[in-house]
Amino acid sequence: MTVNIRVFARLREQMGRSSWNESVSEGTTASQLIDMLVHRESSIRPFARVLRVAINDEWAQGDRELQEGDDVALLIPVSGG
Amino acid sequence: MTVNIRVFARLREQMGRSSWNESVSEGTTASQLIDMLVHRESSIRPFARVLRVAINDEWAQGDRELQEGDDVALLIPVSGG
Amino acid sequence: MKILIDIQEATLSLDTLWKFLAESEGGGIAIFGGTTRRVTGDRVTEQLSYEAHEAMARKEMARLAKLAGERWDVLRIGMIHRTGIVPVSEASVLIGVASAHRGPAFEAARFLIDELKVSVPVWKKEHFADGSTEWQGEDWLR
Amino acid sequence: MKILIDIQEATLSLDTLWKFLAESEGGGIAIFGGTTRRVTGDRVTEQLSYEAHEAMARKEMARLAKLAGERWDVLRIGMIHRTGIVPVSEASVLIGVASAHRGPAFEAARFLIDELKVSVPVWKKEHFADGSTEWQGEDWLR
Repeated sequence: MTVNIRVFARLREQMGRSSWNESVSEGTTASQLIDMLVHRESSIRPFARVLRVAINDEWAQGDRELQEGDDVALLIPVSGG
Repeated sequence: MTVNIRVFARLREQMGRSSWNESVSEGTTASQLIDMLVHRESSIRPFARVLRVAINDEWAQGDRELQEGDDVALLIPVSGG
Repeated sequence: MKILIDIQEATLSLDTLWKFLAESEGGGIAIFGGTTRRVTGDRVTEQLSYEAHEAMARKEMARLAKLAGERWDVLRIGMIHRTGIVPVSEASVLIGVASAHRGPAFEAARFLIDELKVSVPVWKKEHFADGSTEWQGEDWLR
Repeated sequence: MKILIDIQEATLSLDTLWKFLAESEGGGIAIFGGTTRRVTGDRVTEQLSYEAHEAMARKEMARLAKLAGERWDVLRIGMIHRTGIVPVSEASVLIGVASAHRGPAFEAARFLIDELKVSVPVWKKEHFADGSTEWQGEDWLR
């Protein structure tokens, strides 16, 4: 199945893109997706320790199973305000 | 010597005036002035317990000795804001 | 630290206060506005009116602002109190504090409105919808 | 309780926020504005820029406002965050709370800005006077 990944701010600059589709197998969790991406994309490795995930515009836990069409935001600690 | 007395808000309405001159003898304190006024003016008797004094635009203690020309404000608890 | 103090009959300008505070080029601004409340308990208010010992109120607000400036690391403090009629939802008082960081701004603003209500010589009169009026803050009379 | 949430590139209007809050006809309004600070330590800032996960930021701000409404007795809450360039002394965020009394207004406003800085997906980039730029809040990288 396919999910859409989005990145912002420093992560977006670091990766050189802001969103893309990713094919994942049924039952993949948010944590497994992060591990896969960190393994593949060297540009986000410095952020591995602090990456969090939001699914469909809400914070999500690592054990959350992804669904077809999910909008998955890969987020580093926020600094707004 | 002479001091000027001023009252505000409810006290002003109660007394029917906002300022007047008062002759006091040398060495009179703020407390003595209040006692004298409370004794003489029945309209302010209900407020006797809570009356405070400001002299020349600053809060003053009861033992403060009045000076010729002092501006003495007779104040009930404030309720602004 | 810079201080802006005023007592005025005109509508309070939030914009003027904000501009004064923002000129500090700090990181945070906390503002408190005391506004005329429509309903208190089961009574409906039409408007409030305020009377001040003006010269003393200015002096006392300046004293409080200086005190806050000694206790907190703040850049600018503004305190403006309105006198005369203040209709429902309009501000009778505006307190503003600019600081490099939000903590001191919040704390100083809270301190200033708390202290203002204790020591600044201003009195409030309720004008109720039923036509009656009542000076406020007179729990001490009961 | 009524809630006003927005993310916008335009200058934040304190006046619009105030009007929304004052319509509650309560007794107190607390507002916090986060503004672009000129000097931090020994570095001089020219401007900040903000980037947001917009849809999520709106949802997250609304969640925080509801949470504050459950914890404090407040009438209205407004939260507006700006994105894009924010020059020195202008506001990147405005938080406002209207309540019958000042205590809950102050406490909820403080809660909301504290929580916003932890959970609302917005990121800040410093643009220094020397031409360099730096994403903020990255202590975790060191």
